[in-house]
Amino acid sequence: MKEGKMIAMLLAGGQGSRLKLLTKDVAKPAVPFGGKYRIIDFPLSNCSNSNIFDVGILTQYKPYQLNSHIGIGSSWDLDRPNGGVRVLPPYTNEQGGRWYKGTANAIYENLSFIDELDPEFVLILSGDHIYKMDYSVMLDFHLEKNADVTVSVIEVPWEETNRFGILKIDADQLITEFLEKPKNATSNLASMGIYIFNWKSLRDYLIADEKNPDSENDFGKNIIPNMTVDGKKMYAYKFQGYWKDVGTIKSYWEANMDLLSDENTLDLYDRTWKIYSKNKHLPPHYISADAHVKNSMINEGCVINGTLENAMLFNEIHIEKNAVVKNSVILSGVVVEEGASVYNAVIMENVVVESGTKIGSPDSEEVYLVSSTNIIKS
Amino acid sequence: MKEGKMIAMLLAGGQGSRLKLLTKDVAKPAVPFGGKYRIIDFPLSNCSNSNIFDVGILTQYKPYQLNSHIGIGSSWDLDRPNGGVRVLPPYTNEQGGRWYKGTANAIYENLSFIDELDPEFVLILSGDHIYKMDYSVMLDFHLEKNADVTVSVIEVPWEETNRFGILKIDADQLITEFLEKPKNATSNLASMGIYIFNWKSLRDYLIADEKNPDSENDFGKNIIPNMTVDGKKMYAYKFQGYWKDVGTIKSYWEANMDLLSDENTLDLYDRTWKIYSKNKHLPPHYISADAHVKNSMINEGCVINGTLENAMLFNEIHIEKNAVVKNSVILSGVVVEEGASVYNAVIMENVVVESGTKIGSPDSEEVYLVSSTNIIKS
Amino acid sequence: MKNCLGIINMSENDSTMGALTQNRPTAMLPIAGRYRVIDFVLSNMVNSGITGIGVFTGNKVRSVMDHLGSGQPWDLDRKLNGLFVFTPTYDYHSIHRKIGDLELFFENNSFVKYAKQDYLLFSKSYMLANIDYNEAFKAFLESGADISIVYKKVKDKSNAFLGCDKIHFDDDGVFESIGTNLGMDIEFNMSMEMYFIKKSVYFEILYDAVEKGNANYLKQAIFNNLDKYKVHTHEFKGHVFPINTIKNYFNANMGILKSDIEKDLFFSNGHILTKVKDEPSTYYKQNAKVKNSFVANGCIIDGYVENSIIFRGVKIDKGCIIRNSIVMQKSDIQENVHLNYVILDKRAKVSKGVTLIGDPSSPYIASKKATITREGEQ
Amino acid sequence: MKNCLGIINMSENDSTMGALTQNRPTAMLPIAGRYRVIDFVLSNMVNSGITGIGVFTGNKVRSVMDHLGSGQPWDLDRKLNGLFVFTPTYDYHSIHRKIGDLELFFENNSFVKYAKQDYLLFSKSYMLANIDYNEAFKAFLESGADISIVYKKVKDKSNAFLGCDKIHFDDDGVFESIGTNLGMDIEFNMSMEMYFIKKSVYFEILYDAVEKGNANYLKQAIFNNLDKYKVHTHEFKGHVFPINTIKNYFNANMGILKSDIEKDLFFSNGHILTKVKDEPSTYYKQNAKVKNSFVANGCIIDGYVENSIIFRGVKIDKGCIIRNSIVMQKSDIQENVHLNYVILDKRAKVSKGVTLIGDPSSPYIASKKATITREGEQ
Repeated sequence: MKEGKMIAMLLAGGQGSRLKLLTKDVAKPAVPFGGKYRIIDFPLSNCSNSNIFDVGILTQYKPYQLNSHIGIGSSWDLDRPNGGVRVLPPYTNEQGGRWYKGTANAIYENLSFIDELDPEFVLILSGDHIYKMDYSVMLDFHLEKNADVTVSVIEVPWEETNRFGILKIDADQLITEFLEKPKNATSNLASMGIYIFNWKSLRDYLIADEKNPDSENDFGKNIIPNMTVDGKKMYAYKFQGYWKDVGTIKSYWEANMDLLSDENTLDLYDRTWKIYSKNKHLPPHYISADAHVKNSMINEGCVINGTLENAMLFNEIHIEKNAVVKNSVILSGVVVEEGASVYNAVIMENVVVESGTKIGSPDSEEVYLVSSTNIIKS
Repeated sequence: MKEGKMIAMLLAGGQGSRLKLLTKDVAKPAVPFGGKYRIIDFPLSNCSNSNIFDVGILTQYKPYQLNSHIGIGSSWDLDRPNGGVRVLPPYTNEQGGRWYKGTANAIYENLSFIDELDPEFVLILSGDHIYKMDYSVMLDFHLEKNADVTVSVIEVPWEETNRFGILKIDADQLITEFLEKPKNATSNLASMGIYIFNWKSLRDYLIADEKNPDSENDFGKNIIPNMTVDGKKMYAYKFQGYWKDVGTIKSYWEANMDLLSDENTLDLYDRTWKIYSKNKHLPPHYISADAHVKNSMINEGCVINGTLENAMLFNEIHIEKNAVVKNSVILSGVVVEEGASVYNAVIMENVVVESGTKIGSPDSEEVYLVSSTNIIKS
Repeated sequence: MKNCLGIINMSENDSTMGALTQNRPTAMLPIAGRYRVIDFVLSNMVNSGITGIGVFTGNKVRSVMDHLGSGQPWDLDRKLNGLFVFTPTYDYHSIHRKIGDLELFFENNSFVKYAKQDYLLFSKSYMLANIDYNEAFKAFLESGADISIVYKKVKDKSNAFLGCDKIHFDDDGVFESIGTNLGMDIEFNMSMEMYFIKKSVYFEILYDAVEKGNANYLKQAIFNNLDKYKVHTHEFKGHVFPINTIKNYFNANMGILKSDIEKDLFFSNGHILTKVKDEPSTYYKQNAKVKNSFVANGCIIDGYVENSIIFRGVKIDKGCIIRNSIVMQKSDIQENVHLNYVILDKRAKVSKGVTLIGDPSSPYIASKKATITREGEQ
Repeated sequence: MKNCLGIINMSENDSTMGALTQNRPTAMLPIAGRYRVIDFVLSNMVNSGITGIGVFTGNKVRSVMDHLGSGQPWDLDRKLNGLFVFTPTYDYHSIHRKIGDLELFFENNSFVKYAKQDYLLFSKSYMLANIDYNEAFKAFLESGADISIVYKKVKDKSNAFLGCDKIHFDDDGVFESIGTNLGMDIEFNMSMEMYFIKKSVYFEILYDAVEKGNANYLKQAIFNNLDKYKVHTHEFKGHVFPINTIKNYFNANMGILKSDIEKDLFFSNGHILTKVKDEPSTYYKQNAKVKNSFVANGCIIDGYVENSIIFRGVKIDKGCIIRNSIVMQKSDIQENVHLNYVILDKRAKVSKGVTLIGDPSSPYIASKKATITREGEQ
């Protein structure tokens, strides 16, 4: 009855080990970002705003905070009585427990989940990227091209092509070649790890792939190349807009600082495409007569008595008198005591930066990651 | 602020292998019961009716149908924005994946979940039993006795004492002895596997138990005996009412038939203690002019043209003309074709009992479990 | 259907419905064992993929609010789109009774204005049917018309559809005019009072009517303007029951006892959704004898029931003979009661030994919560 | 507090609130940057463990329905207990304006009658405070009294609390009488219009008043009967702000800028809960300069702000000077606007260069959705 249904499967199992302490207790999709979000809020909000209300989240690594963040999905309007958001960890059967072996295997292990939802299309997403995208427009493109697979791509700087899966396309946007992290790329269109598959066809490939003991059970490495070999019609959908993979501490810090820049293209204030997150029921923040606040973002429950410049503050942060925070990201619950100064840093949750402490320097480009036990230079 | 908070941890990992085909695809707590329920609906409804709105469900074996049944918990009013029902499967961390080793270990692995909810009391439940119980009354007893642990107990027939954990108590209901499946019992008070612990104290025991490599990490075998040794104050709360562990096909069939008996004490029609379940949005059932229906329960979406006596029908079942169903449990989607007869049987989901087939006999006491491929005598 | 906003208009003529609509609008009348009249049109819209629905109520607001709540049973409890209920406002400074629904639509025109959808589907609730709007919507879009009216070819020998809207076509089968059925023809084209309208055309009609002051009802305003616009019509071929008189209400319920009509109404284009009440299955006791009846869950039946519709939670004691009757939810029928051609409204109680007999053309109606006792008894 | 039903009575005198309550009751007035007045009493009840709450509205119903919805933000969206909203009904056959709230309580007395709770907590919404009712309830139960009144000892030099209820004690400190404050004493005991009543006593008072016809308001009925019952009083020691005049509303907002009051109001007995709006953090741009202000999320601020309360989603352009003002949600303040002692209601728009200056005793009020442009400009 309903128009060709699309469900989303969101791969949120990544450990993100290059983010170091930030992912010590949480999976990468649960890493806080942009003053009040976690990274996974972006793809989840995109789904909700694109009218996709069936979302499976494949977790594996330290899912506890992620589970607690997602809850029943009400923040993203994904708390539907049927369908809605569903967290899908690995499970046991008669043969014992099995962990997900790769991205494709994670989907394979949940065949029965998808079959019950009975979709025509499956959208594969990653929980690692920050961007705003209307997946229904990508589906329109997929339908228009009558494609077997559509891969969302973005132009990356030529010097970074060796970090990505690169695609070559013809004039009709049909994909002609697939190169994993090429040294001398002849295209700068990078795969964003976002795929639309026709479910019936993907289902067959997943079953075949699972039977192949040599496969790494990965979309980029196995499924897509196999489909290419079979001559399936694969199209590239060109995405334009802000897109960032925050793979390292430095790029994490940069992505946060991007939001404070005049040239920022990730508009969080657009009411037609809100990014949703779990709400904390905190009062507004308070800025005292002693404070100086400039070019900064501040979330609820903060009390500011010191100086902020180019600062991204999460919630319930206290900046005491004569404390200085510049070019920094301050996670929830941090206290920067009187006279302390923080430059070019990411301060982790609930850290107390004691009176007189100096972190970083206005003259250095280095970025510091500060936990209650450690300071890591990046 | 709120009165001493109690949360529930529901152990729903059991495979229930003696239930044979009934648990081929689902864990025992997900086995259908009583015309429209699954077994786990009983403890979940008890929680909701007892005003316990924080429930962790520990799953392990084939959780898919269980997850899909529980959804976001809305059926039991457990879809709370904070707390509410949360399914807790095993997870991975830096050391790789770990399956729950025992009942106590399952709770241990979720220490951080419980700590975040910060309860004063933890109620341990099993997802395997059918009963109605107000846990808040048991908590009142626990508080009144100032107990460290309260164990819910029920009188069982003396000849069955060797199947249960048996407790001896003094006049004040203090537990004096604990015997696991004793041969010559001197008490017939059996543990129902329902415990109230003071969380702080349980927490310490779980941590100690985890460190002991020889422990089976089980409440009945390790935690409770260790507490006994330490002289903790353990009380027995005597439960009166219907309570059934449906461990075998025969007892499963009997428990369903119990509901059709005049002496039935499990009142499903009590509006002050409703048993909730997932709703299917089906129309009422239809009984035609050709039907004969006596002493039976029928759920929504059924169409009855044949004869029913002492029959427990789930939903969307078609009983055709001149078909006879007696002393049987018919699960959802079954068709009993014209002229077929079914006696003393449990017919599994979506089985078609073809025209002319005879299952069981009015003269035999044997119970048959019928799937689309198999008939098992019990 | 994403591009179509649903609008359900409850301004229906209740005056021919007697005691049944004393405290509720026709839309809220219980029907078919477990539904309310409005469930059909609401479910039709939702099942057709409409995600934004506005309900414009009359003055009897409370039962509407109780039933619809946040829209959760219809999956309309959403952040974007979902269910919006508009109730009349009262200006106590210049109190006067407003006639018609036009003012309510005008007051709330920003709801329609700011909706993203370009098309509107207006529907009354009283035409009971299971209809897939996709087909009609597609035909409307392809026709390029401004307005489309859904109609049904009916044969009305008994003048049951007096007062319904009647559509006339010219010799080429093109829409010519719409008027009121006075019963001149046995066969005629009955408007189902479901209109698709282009949003821009809707505003032209609404503003024109308000400025000219020549209409009190939206329908009137549309009819006044039909000659200005291109009007398309769409024939619906399923079963339709207008619930506009007590007799039609009675016949609609009885009609459901025919299995082809039941299938058509409940299954043809998706399930009918309604508020969940968590009732157990219905229990037929030793003396039960039920023929050609539609029985909802939660009943306990020990008497004789024939050609009847039994709602949820009804109790029928032994010795009762219930024929050709509609018994609404939670009614309590005690021993040896005889009913024939009776409508018992919700929670009615009929004491031992009472006999009530109505006529098919004019059933006996016991109002909500009535207690009927044999004269001289308590 | 499970044994206590909460009842919030919105029948408040709005006549002294001017344009602020033209289309909303006082209970729905935005306050403190992101709340509505009613959020405080609702959150207090919920935080104290009350799970069943009835809200009795006045005639301005729509904003109440919009804000409260199904009660989800307060975790009151429940199957048992939860939130119930009662609106006045209108009988159009004998239309007359009803005076007072007594009839509304009487009409809906079955809500109270069938509730399981034995005690009632009646509260108006206009007394802003963060109060733990457990303490007061416990004292009431221990006192054995029939009624308990919560009061606050106030010093009122400026006659701000004229018209509030004033409690008198006899020389032994026992409750003697209650009357209306005309400002005779600077120090007096102000009733907070929060009453605990035994359910049975409530019905005695209600029925007595209806039969005698000597009261239009529930409060009147209670006062008429105080001499018949044992009355207990409980002193509340936290901060209280009655929101009954524009000046008091203004002062309450400004009071929050004092950090001890802010802590007391927002944190002392649990968080204040309100409807979630999914706003990003507030962005302070290059030219922002903010002093002693309380700022909610979703704002973009590039001007000077001092001693002000800024609600959600407000835009303040560069060159603006905002002092001693309350700016409600989504207001848009363009370049070079000067405001001093101004209240901008929701979505007000102040065009470039406008200067508005009110007085602390009588602030300038711009009504909801007002657009203020310099004369002669567009």
